[in-house]
Amino acid sequence: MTGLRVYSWFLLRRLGLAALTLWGLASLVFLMVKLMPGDEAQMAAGADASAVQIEAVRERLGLDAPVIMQYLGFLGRILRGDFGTSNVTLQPVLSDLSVVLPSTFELVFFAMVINLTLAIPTGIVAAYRSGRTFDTICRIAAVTLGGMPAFWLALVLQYVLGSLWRVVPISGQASFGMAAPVVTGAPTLDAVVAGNGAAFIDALHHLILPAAVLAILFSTQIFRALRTGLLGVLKSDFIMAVRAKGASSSRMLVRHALPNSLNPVLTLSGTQAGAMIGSAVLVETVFARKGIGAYMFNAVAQKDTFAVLGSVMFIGAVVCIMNLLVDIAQLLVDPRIRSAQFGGSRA
Amino acid sequence: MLLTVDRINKSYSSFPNPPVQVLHDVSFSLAPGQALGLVGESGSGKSTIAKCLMALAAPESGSILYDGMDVSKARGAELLRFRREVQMVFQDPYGSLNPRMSVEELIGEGLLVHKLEPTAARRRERVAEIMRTVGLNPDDMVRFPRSFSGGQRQRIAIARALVIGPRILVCDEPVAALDVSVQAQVINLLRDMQRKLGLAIVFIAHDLAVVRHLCDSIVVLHKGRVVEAGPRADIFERPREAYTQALLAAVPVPDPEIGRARRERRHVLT
Amino acid sequence: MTTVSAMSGAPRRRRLALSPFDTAVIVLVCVLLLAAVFGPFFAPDSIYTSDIANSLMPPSAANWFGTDDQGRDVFWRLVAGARTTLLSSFLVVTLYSLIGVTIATVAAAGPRWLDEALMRLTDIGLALPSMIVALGFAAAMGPSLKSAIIAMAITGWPTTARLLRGIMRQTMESQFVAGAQVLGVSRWRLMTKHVLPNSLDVLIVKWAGDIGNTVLVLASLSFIGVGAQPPSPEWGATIAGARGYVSTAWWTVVMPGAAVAITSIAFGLLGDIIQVRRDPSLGGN
Amino acid sequence: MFPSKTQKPLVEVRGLSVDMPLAGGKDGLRIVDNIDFSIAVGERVALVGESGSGKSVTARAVMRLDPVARLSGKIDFEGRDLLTLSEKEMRHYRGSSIAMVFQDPMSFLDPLMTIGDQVAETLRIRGIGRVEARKRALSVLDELGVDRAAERLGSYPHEFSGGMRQRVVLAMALVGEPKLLIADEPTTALDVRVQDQVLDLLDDVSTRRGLAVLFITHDLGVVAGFAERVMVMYSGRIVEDGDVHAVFKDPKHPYTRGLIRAVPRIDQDLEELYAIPGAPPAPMARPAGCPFNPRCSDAFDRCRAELPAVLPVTGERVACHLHDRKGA
Repeated sequence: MTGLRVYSWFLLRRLGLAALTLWGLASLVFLMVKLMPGDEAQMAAGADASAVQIEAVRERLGLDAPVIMQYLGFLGRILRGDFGTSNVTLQPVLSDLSVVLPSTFELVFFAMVINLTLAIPTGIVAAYRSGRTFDTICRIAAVTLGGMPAFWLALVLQYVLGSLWRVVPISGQASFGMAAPVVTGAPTLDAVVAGNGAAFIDALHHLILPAAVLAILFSTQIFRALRTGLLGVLKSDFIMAVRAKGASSSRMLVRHALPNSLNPVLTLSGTQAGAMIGSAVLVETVFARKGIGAYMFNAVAQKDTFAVLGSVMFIGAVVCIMNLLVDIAQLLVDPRIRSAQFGGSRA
Repeated sequence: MLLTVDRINKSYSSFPNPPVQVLHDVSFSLAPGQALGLVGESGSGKSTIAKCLMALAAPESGSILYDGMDVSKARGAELLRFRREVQMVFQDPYGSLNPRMSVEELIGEGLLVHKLEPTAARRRERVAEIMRTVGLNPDDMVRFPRSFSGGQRQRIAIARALVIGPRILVCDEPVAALDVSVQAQVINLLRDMQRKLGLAIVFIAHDLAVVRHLCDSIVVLHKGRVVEAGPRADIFERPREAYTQALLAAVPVPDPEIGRARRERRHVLT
Repeated sequence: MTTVSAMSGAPRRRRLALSPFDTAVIVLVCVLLLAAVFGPFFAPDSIYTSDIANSLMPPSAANWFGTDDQGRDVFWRLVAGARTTLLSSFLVVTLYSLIGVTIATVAAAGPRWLDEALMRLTDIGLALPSMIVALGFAAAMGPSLKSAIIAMAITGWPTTARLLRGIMRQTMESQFVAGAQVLGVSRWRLMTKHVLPNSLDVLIVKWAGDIGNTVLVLASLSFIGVGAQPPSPEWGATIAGARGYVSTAWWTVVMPGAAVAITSIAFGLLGDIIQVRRDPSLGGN
Repeated sequence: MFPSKTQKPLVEVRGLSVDMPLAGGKDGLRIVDNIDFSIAVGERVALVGESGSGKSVTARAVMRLDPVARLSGKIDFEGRDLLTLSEKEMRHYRGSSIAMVFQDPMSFLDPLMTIGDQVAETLRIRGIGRVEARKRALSVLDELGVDRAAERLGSYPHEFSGGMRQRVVLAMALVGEPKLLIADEPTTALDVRVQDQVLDLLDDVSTRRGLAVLFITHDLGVVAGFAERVMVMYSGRIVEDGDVHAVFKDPKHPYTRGLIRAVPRIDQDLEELYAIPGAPPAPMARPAGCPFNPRCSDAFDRCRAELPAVLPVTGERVACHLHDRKGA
């Protein structure tokens, strides 16, 4: 069977690409380090380090060696999981992140759930009734919501829903005294682990607004991609063949048009997972939630550049893994992948 | 011989799939002023041959000699001479003309590229002249391809190829995309041009009937191999190979008696 | 031989009339552009000085959008900031479009290995969340508007490059390109006369949407603190500065945010209008 | 008046017009203009015309497949006017009473669904169980000569060759046991040998099942050995309709005559091929009078002023002033 060959080649290529992307990212971060104004050893050692300490750091980072050696050393440290050291907490960036990361994942996960449950049904209905009122409303809503700055939306909703109407908590991750003991770092998960229903509800209550704000922006993208994709597929010939069989509109849409337009949506949601971690920087700070975003925000504010760059490296790595997972999902969904990937060049 | 194709082989690889050989030792030749038909179904390799003939692709082995020059190795000035003397008309009249160029620019481009006419005024005269020759109204030269019908676009394409005075015209299924009622316009035009200009033509088609009215000799291709080659009369009246016979038998005839009889005969056989 | 005149054939594409909504969007974009160009000349000097006695005043006839914590007029600061925001966004989009077009053209015209290398580079760029990378660059170069612009320019090109290269490859597959090659046109003429003109119009659609998006990202970077720094009237920085006053003086936060949103939405809609005019089926009806 | 076999008509189309809405414009563009025709039970009819003549639009109109087309007139199918049915009632006819096969089999198959599921779908829609539907799909594929059909039910369209795909599309149409099959240029994208096989197959199936076929093509040569009756369409109107032998032997309309002469013959040597001058008019640029008059060598004044009516001429129907006693 050539099928297996093709599949394994596809996977190999994708794995290679992921590795390449990680390497590219590491190189970018190295470039960022080199772009920093001033003495790198001084920066790494912190503002009030003594001359001796600075020299020690210089020694440790190999900053006297030629740039190419520094680069290789940097790659080696990344491979060993050394993403740099924070000047503020004086901890390795990775261990700082491991504390706050579950909270961010929780936020992104819920945001993704809201994102897809919001965008996919509306996208389908809007495409099916394209040009009608529902479609027009959805399109205007998508453009309007998609054009709003997330952090501003967060501030305004926080003020209106939290301060004025008091529907949701203003900020934080749990009400005072309600939090379940920290096990994983993600409040909802911790509540589940502790078997504490009230804490779970409370954690969700704190989560809903930040997750929704994060989701809205992204779901406008999914909505548009799905609507455009569906409209394209609905115009295609085989849909007419399906109509000629006597299929109902719902069957046409769900059984035929939807599977054929899901691929770009899948790719997009993979990219979005990464971008969401990025946007968490904006949302977490506004809602005073723990997480990688808040960590980066503080690092920027305190000029803790190594913490920022370490976080950049880390988020990029997570995104690469996400993309790889999406690729594998695509492979499972589309039987044509081999013709799409490798066909074409035959005259 | 003006053009000699000698045992060319070509395969396409699309890793990780195993490479597919599309041409196997294909040979034929073309004399000055001759019209040669290359006939084959899809997958016969005829488009690949056209690409190799036009030096858009190189065969892996074997050679294509034009007027003493090895086509696939030609570079620089030599290639430019080849490009001026060997021209092509494509299948799709809707895709073969740049939609953003006027008819004058399209037809005049060859004159410009080969520096045959230095002034714009002279180029315009030459464009008008060739437009009249192929049956187009020179007043239309300011228009863009989208306002022409399929048959007229094919005339533009022929004018574009002929304006620089080539010796060989390679036609890749030039009427396959046209309506039956206008197909003959293009075939007749090609035939007129061949006679008037002493042009050699390589006419690539999947339909033997179309070829019959234009070509003196015919090469039948099947799965990348030359199955049978010979003068028109031999191929049509005395086909030797079973494949050629099958191809001939499958061409529809616009006569209900013959068509019905043929179908019934086959029913009896099977 | 008879002379045939071009009588029939495909009709010219009908021009779609502008709907009132479309007109409103275009007028809005023009107003924003006018504000960006001429606004700073009309803005009073007081918006650059502090007048604590007059701080956090609600909207009134004198101060349409109220005043901020320094007693500066919010409306005129927004008008003054329009130039910073729009000029920066235009600059960013122009810069990365140039990079994108160059990379796409080289990839499409160049040999196979170069194409492969450039596209893998683009894949890397596409895989990484551009805001995070821009944040990293801006933070490393030292937080400033200039850093943010440079960072966005070097992270924004991959989508343009990927899109354009795909379309150029498609264009290069078309018969008229083979026709030009057969005619013996030079590589340069092939790309500039045949391939690029038939590929570029997709960028016109993308351009307006990109401006809208860049306005957002720029404001976000400034809000985090790696873009424009206070007391710049740049909108993101203004919001960051006014964050603490949401509950006491909502206008200091709502107004600049609305400015960002309206600008981004207006350009987004402009992009939609252009796109629907190119392919009416996307608009429905 | 309507030459067909003596059997009762299966479909009777009366005064059918199709208008396509134009982007931005209020009034639509008339693609098909007031045509009449009928097809008897088990009859094989060819509808011949060039691109833009409205033949495919006519075919789609009979099944009401184009959601934006505006249809007027009457389409009687076994005594019911299809144009008065609700969309839901119409769905009942599609696939089970009237089925359709299309020009390019690849683009008319859902690339993400297996062949077996696609063929069985017509039955599944009508509530037939999975196992039964699969069984019947298999038997139709077998009947149409898809070898190793049982193994290939789970294959996807891209794994089939062109000729096999056309068989799959045909199976999709036949599995619902329709009474009328509309074939919209089913052989145009195929090589001559495959085209011949598909025609044999259609010939076979329609004889065996008593299936009426409306075969749409731009090439008169293709249908000569297949159809019993030929209808020639030009610029949205039927200009000639008659028995296949009569039409080929003695074409009444100058356009039909031109079309027959323009087919390149494999069995004759000709010095000069016949070509109809000019090109078919676009629907928005139809000339006044008979739409064929600018290309017609027999045209006279009346042709340039007055649209010829469809009139009976020796057992045929012809729309040409040459055959109108008043005008000749």
